This record gives sequence, structure tokens and C-alpha cells, in this order.
Amino acid sequence: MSKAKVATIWLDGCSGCHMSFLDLDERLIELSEKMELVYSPLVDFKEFPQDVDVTLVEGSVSNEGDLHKILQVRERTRILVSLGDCAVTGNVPGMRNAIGVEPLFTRAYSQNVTVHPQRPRGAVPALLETVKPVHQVVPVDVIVAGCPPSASTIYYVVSELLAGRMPELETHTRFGA
Amino acid sequence: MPETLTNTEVVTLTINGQEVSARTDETIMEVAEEQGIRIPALCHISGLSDVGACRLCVVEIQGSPRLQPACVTRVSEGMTVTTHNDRLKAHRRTIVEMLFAERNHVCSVCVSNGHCDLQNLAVECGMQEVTLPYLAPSLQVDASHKRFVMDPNRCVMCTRCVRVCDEIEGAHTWDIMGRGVDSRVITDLGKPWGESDTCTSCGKCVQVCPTGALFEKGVSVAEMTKRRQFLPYLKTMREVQK
Amino acid sequence: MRDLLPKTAPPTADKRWRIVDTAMKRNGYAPDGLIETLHAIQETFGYLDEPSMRYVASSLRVPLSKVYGVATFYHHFQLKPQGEHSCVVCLGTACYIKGSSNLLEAVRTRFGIRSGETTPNNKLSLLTARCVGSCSLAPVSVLDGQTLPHLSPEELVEAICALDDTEEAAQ
Amino acid sequence: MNLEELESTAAHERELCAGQKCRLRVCTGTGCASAGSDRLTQALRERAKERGMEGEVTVTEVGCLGLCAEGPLVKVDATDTLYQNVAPNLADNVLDSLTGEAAGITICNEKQPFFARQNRVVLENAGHIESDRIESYIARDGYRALLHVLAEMSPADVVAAITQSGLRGRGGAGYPTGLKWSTVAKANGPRKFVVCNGDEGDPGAFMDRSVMEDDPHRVLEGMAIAAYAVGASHGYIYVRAEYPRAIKRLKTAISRAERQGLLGSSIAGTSFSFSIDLRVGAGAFVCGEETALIASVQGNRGTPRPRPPYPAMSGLWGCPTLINNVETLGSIAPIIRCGAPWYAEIGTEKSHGTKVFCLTGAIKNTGLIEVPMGITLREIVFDIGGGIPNGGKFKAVQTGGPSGGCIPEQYLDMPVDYESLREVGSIMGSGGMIVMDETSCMVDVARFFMEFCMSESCGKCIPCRVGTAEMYKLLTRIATGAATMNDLSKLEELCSMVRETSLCGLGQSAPNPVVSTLRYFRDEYLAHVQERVCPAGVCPMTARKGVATHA
Repeated sequence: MSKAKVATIWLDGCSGCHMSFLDLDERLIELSEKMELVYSPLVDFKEFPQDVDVTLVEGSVSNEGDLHKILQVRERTRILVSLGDCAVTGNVPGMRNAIGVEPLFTRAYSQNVTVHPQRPRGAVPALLETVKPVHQVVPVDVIVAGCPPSASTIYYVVSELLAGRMPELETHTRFGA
Repeated sequence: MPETLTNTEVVTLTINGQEVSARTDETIMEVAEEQGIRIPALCHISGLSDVGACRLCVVEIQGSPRLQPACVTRVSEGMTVTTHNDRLKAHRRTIVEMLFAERNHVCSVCVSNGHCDLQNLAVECGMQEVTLPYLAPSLQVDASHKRFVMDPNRCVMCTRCVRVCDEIEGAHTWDIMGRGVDSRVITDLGKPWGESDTCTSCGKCVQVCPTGALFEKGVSVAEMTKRRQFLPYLKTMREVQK
Repeated sequence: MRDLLPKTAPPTADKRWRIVDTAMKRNGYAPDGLIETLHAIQETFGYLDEPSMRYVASSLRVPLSKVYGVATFYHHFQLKPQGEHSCVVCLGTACYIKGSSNLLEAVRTRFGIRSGETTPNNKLSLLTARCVGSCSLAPVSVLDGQTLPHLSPEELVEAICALDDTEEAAQ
Repeated sequence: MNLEELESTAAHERELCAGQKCRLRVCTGTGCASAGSDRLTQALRERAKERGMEGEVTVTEVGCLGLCAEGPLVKVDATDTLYQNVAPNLADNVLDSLTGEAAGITICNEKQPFFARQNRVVLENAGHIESDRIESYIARDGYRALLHVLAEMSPADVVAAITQSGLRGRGGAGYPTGLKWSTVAKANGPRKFVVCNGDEGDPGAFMDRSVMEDDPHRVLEGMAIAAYAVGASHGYIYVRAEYPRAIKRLKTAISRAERQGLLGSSIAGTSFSFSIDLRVGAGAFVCGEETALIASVQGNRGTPRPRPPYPAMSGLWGCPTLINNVETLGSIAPIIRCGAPWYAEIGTEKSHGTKVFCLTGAIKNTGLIEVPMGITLREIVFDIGGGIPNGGKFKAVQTGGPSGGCIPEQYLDMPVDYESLREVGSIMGSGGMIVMDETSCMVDVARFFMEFCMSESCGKCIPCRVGTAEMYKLLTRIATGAATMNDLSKLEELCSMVRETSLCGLGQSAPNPVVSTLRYFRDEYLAHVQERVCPAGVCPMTARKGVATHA
């Protein structure tokens, strides 16, 4: 039996969800018998592959780069998992939504800078007008709330999916905690 | 409710298919609670008057075309009530979702994370994601009071603070300003809380607040727990006095 | 009983406070006269400021926060001074489908103010109404109390400019 | 004032009118006033004086003559002619017409369907009486019903008569008036109140304004009869601040009626006492809802509370309170005077009597009309209204304001009554009737009403407070071309949720304009979403192309 292709991506988030994923510790070895990690910030692949079975998405959609990535990932993934509050609600990155991009830039790059205040241009992807949770941009199949979701929650989700079942999380996860 | 309802009688009604008897001065919420049935609610808190505003506790009553809030609807003979079904569940889920979409609730950095009625309701009602557009209003935190902080980003407009301040403390420092989605809780003439002439700093508002909108200074993320023991105590005392 | 309680003095020596006092007296200084009293203040002084709200609160023995809550609930009450001239654009259905939003836009372009705002020189305040009840004349605006029927955006701007000195408001 | 005195006042007033050689009635209704009828009155008086016709010509200011589209209107009683579009500079032409030919002024054909098809009950006096003079009202049988009730009928008889007439609440929902009266009459309370709801807030409707301005005594008489029937001794009229003229005229009317002993203590020498206070609203549509109205009359924020208890049991200060709208109370006196069977005859099986509509929008004869229930929409739009101007094509008629819906062409032959309107997804409402042609976009109309509901929501309950804002946001996405099919289904979901869970009528009916336009004009929504095109060319469609928004 061939192994399931699993990927993880990191959009606008703190990488805490990936840390929690690493907290699976020895259970990672158990999972790796059933899955192959084909793309992730934890491994060194440049191109997001075709026909991925499960992708865990950390982070919210904040800039043009995130938007580009998530559209591509959705296209190439069978089951898309929103992992953690940033992906699910916008969370901390989303706090800028109440401020607006322009005032945010002014605050960050002009008012709070004493030496050579300047705006970043070109080199980094432009910010979108508002930060969005993943499911408000593309359809999402599994929602896993938590900041971050615990290692055992992630273990449950991944092993259920690998077993061909949809995890039932309704009353198991919560925002924040 | 006027106090004219003194002639209470005992009636029989059906809640979720189960026959129960109750007094006519009891609400559906109270009777359900006695039966161990929990109806989700936000604006309702035992010990304060009920306003029927959050609509989470709406229930189906046979023969009534409209859903009725359990917290203010009194029981009557032969009433047949359904407190939980798919339709009510869907409505409750959307109501919680609306609250998350209305203000800037970021649980992970909230002082009440883990001790929050709204957060618990999201779990209870199975609200996993917000599918509605976020309204993302721009709201200023008021930290002018020497002991407490008011963060309107976490406020759900349940008016518990307004009621406890008026009904229990008697200060009526809090009220609501504006209307619709622009309404906000205010102190006195909408000035910073710390400048209030009427606030007694009793802190009751902080303790009844369901979320991290009102909290004590000095607490950090997840450190704010609310102490509500005084409300049932006061309620019992009042009943004894009556 | 109420009469035995000490009376609060008006915020200023302005004689016009008598009008406000009369309104309160007519309702027996009862708290339910709050809205009537706020009407009296606005009619007399043009808007509701902080001292006047404090005065009403203490005279009628209504909590300050309630006075503020009521004053901000009703769209009719203004908490800021209004311009010398007022232009009310009707946004009722009949007016809307006949293009009243273009009237608003025209005033905004010409005088730089949105609904609820006053020009910096205090000449002109722009307001909107939910229906002034002149639907058969849609779209209408009420300029200093006078209803202007079947308006085009240009006509409205022209009518405003024709009021004395509002021309400067645009500058 | 007793019946005898009333009759002598009436006779005296009629004599006075008959003694006037030539009476000119100038319409001062909203429409004509804005078209310059005030200046016309002044010009007529001045010119008559200058031409030495002072003794012969009497210029009187009367209420709405109806055809607002052609104002100012002047009725010349001597020649029984109605002139239209009489600008102030045409005063001389009117005076000329008294002695010779009418030149330079247009005669308004009173045989046209606009006038002929109407049946004026509530508006019977509009255009005939001078609203500031109580004698003028008395001369047209005013207060006769009140005195008759006090002398000949028991309160129970009055309730029975109103029940028999089949009158239903004209404020919107159409609750049987007799039933409401009898509930209040039976309720126990230390005091009872009668409240007249004059907080006409529907955008696109001004029926109540017209009644209060043109015939204020009719409202007072209706209230007094209601008070007698239910056992109330005090009443309030709640009028919106946007109607300064109505406020002024009602105030005058109350003091005149008090002076004549038709209001106050021991009316007409009986033991019945009834006084009326005026309360001025301050710009909140939600105060049209009964419990919000009560909160507002008591000086509070106008937020509704859950019902039951209904105001009929526990209203103002916890006392039984009867709340009726202006038009309902305006129908009372004629019902008593002409008899309940007469009124019940008019209209359809379940909707009796007449209804005043405010006909506006893309229609030739805009104005105020009163028609028997059961008339078809087609008759109203094409016969009375004269059809769509400038060769336009009828698209829909909106009734019931922000709580109502848009009715498409296929239902034009439907009778106008409470049940039929509800069946097609609209409501009678207070009587706004806005006709739309192809230049109106139904998505834009739905968005307009949602914006209204959002900013008029009191904010107390979550479904209405947040739901209206969310629906508005989704409609804006659709109108700017930024929406997906997902947004459309989300919108429909919200509609049913907000309708079912909101606390009061405002929230419960806020989705109606969206639901009805989705029902009849779904293709327009689809064009906005799928093709990013506004068929009527109204919506801006400014959204950035290619940005996917899934939810």
C-alpha cells in the first residue's frame, strides 16, 4: 500500500502550530509509516507537488503571496485542513483588520521609526486589504481550532484522515486555548 | 414583570417529551434547569432581571408561530416545549458566529481565554468557524480606571454590567449609547471610565461580564477568572426578605 | 416629594434656561419627561452639550449614562453645534430610487462634508432624513426648513450657494 | 359642548361658508406646500385686496386635495373647478377665472380615474376643512360620533360596533381592532391609556402625516371614542419630530377641543373624562413597534421588549394600554356615524373598509389615495396612478416599506388586501406604494432597505443587530461584483435565521425585501454574482477582478 501524501504550509502565523506538530515526538515515527511528508517548511522542497492527499495549513491569508499559495494548494490538495486559530479565525494577524493597511504602515514604518523611516516596496508581497481566515478564501474540509491545537489533537486529526475517516472535532477544540 | 402575578398555580407541561410540573411564576429556563436541561444563554444570568435579548435561549413552543426566549417566557398549563433540535442548534450556532464576526474577539491573547462564556458557547453550540464577513470595527480600549479595564473589542452587548450596576449596586454608571451595530456600553456621559463621578469601583460589572471585555488590571492572558458567587447570594437574600 | 428636594441651578445665567425649566415642570420633573426636555434644549440652544445633559440628569434625577444613552439613541438629537444653515437630504425610498444619493454626493464634492458633518467655517451642516414625507416630490431636500422638490444635484448645490456666504464653505 | 351646541356651531359654520360668495380652497398638503402653495395663498389674498375683490373672495387653506404630482392645486367652489399647477405668479389668472374665462391656468379633470376611483373615508375632510379651526371640522359632522357614543352607547356597544365593522389595524400587521379594544377593555389595571401611534417611519409613506396635518380633530375624536370604549382617562399622541406641522396642528387641535369641552374632564356633561398629551419622537423607526413606543413615551431608549405581556395587558407604566395608529383611529368616527354594517360592506371578505396609500415612484399621478380594500394593483397603478411616465415599463411595486416586499407584474391583478399581499411575500404595511420601472435594480433596492434596517435596528438583540449588518455587507458584495454563489446562499440562510429569531417586528421582517426580490428577481442577483453585471445599470460593480472570496 502506498503512503498518503501529506503536506503542511505556513501562511501568516507564528509557526506555533508547526511546533505543536513537532510535539507529536515519537508519534511522528508511527505516522510516517502511513504517510509521506511531501512539502513543508520543515523539509526542503521548493515546489508544492500535485495530487497531495492532505495539507495542513497554518496561518491566515494576509498578503498576495499567501493568496497565491493557498489557491495553488487548494487546487492540488484533496483534503485541506485549517490548522490553528490563525487559519481558522484570522487570530493575531487579523487584529490589523480594524486598523486598515495605510494607517498600519504609517504607524509601523513612519511614526515608530526614528532612523531612515521608509516603506518596504517590491521585495515582499503586498498586504491584502484585510486578513482572512483560509475558509473565507477557499473551501476548507477540516477545521482545527486552537492556538495552537495540542499535539494530541493534531495526532487525532491526522490519524483519522489517514484511516479514511473525517475527524469529529465539534466539541473537542476551542478558539484560543 | 409586574408583581401582580401573585396567584401562582401548579401546571403540567412537556419539555422535550418529558412531562413536568411547575409553578406559573417560573420561566421555561428555570423549569428546564430543574430538569437538568441546559439551554444556552448569554444575556441571562441568575440574580439579574432578564431582557430576552441574546436570543440564544429561544425554544419552540407547540402552537406558537414564533420562537420564544426561555429566560422570560413563563410556563403555562399544557405547554409543549422543545429546547433542542436541529433548527434551534443551527440558529444558536449562527448567533454565536455573529458575535465573533461583530467585534474583534481574539481568544489567544484575551485575559479571559479559557474562562470565557462566549468561548464556551462556541464549543457548546458547535461553532467552529466564522463564515460571515468580519465587521472589524475600530475600538479603543479604556484603561483609565484605576482598578479595571474595559475592552470593547470583547464586548457582546449582553448588558449584564448595565443591569448589575443599576439593579444591585444602584449606581447606574453603565448604560448603552448609540444604536444597532454601533451601540456601545458607556459610563456616565460616554467619558473615560476613570473620570466617572458615579462609579463606586465595586467591580460587580467586571465579575458578571461574560467575556474579557471587563477585567481587573494586572491580569495577563488567560488569568482573569470571574467570581459570581455574590449574585446567587443576593438573590436568595432578597427572596428571604420578601 | 420631588419639590422638597433641592433644585439644581442651570449651567449658565442664560435666560433661555427658563424654556427648559418649563418643559421639565410641565412633566412634573418626572424622569419620563427626559426626551421632551432634550427636545426643549435642542430647540433652544441648537444642540445638547455636556453641561446641559448634566443639568437635565440632576434636575430629573436620571442617571448621567441614561441621559447620554437616550440622547445618542435618537437620530434627531445633535451633540455637536450645527452650522448656520442646514441641508437635509431625504433618503426615503421614493427619493432614493429617484437618485437622492447623487444629491448627497454632489454636496460632498462641492462642500467637502458628509452626512452629519459641518463645514469648518460652521456655515453648513449636512444631514440625512429617513423620509420627510414629501414622496410625491422626490427627490427632495430640506434647506433651512424649506422643502425643495424634484431636485437635480446641480440645483441643490446652486440652492445652497444661493444662501448667504455658504460659498465660502466650499473653500 | 353638548349635541345641541355642536349642531348650532355646525349650522353657524355652514352658514358662514354659504355666505361667502366665492371660496377658493388652496391645498397646503406637503406636495403643494413645497410647490409654493403658501406663496400662492398670500398672492391670492394680496391681489384680491388690490383688485377690490376682498369682500367676495375668501381664500382658505385646506389639506391635501390628493393629486400631489400636479400641485399647487386650487379648488374654486363657485364654479366647481379644480386648477392644477397654479404657480404663485398665476394668482391673477385664478381671480380672472371668477368673472370670465380661465386663461393661462390648467383645469384639472376631476372625472379622471385618479379621483373617480377613490373612496374617501379617512380622508373625507382633507381638502375641505381648515385644520386649525375646530368649527370647520364640526361643520362636517365632526365630534358627532363622540357625542353620540357618550349619549347612546355603552362602552361594550362601541367595542361591539368596531368588531362588527371588521376594521383591522392600519399600521401594518392588520390585527383586528375590535379584538384589541376588547382585550384592553377587559384588562384590569389602576389606570388605562390610549396611545395614538403617529410615528410613521416607513420611508416612502406619508398617509398619517396627511391625516394629522389636515384633519387633526378626527384623530382626537377617534382617540376619545377608543378611550370611552376601553375605559381610559388619558392618552398620548406620539408624533415624529420630522413632522413639525403635524405637531403644531395637533397641539392647536388639542387646546381647541379642550376649550370646547370635547376633551378634558366631564366631556359633554357626562362623567367621561379624557385628556391627551403630545409626545414628540426623535427619529427612531423602531419606535413604531408597540413596546418600543411605550419605552419612548416613558422617556427611555426606544428598545422593544419581548411580548407577552402585550401592551393591552401591561403597557405604559405597567397599565393596560391601547395602541392604534393614526389611520385606524381616523376610521373610527365614520364607522360610528355611518354604522358598522356600512363600513363592513366596503372591501373584501377579510379586509374591510378603505385603505390610504401613498403612491410614489415611477408613476404619473403621485399622491395620496384612498381606495376600497380588494381593488387590484393594476387599477391602482394604471388607472388611478396613470401608469409609468416617459414610456417606461412597469417592473415592480414595493409595498410595506422596509418590512414589505416587491411585487412583480404577474401579480398585478391580485386584490389588495392583507392576506393576498402576505401570500406574495409582501405586507400591507402602513401604506407606502412605490412603483418601480426598469431603471431600478432590485439588488440595489434590497440593499437600500437593508441599510435602512441596519441603521434603524435598536441593537438590543443579536440577530437583528448583527444580522442586518451582515446581510448589508453581503448585499454590498453582490452590488459591487465581489460576491460568490456562496455569499448568495449565506444571505438566504441569514434571511430565515434573522426572521425566526429576532426579538421584534423590525428584525423579524427586515429580510422581507431581500426574500421577495430573490423570489421574483433571482436572475438579477445571478447576473450580479455570476456575470458581474447590473442589468439596470445602477450598481457600481467596482470590485477587483480575480480576487477569490470564498465565504
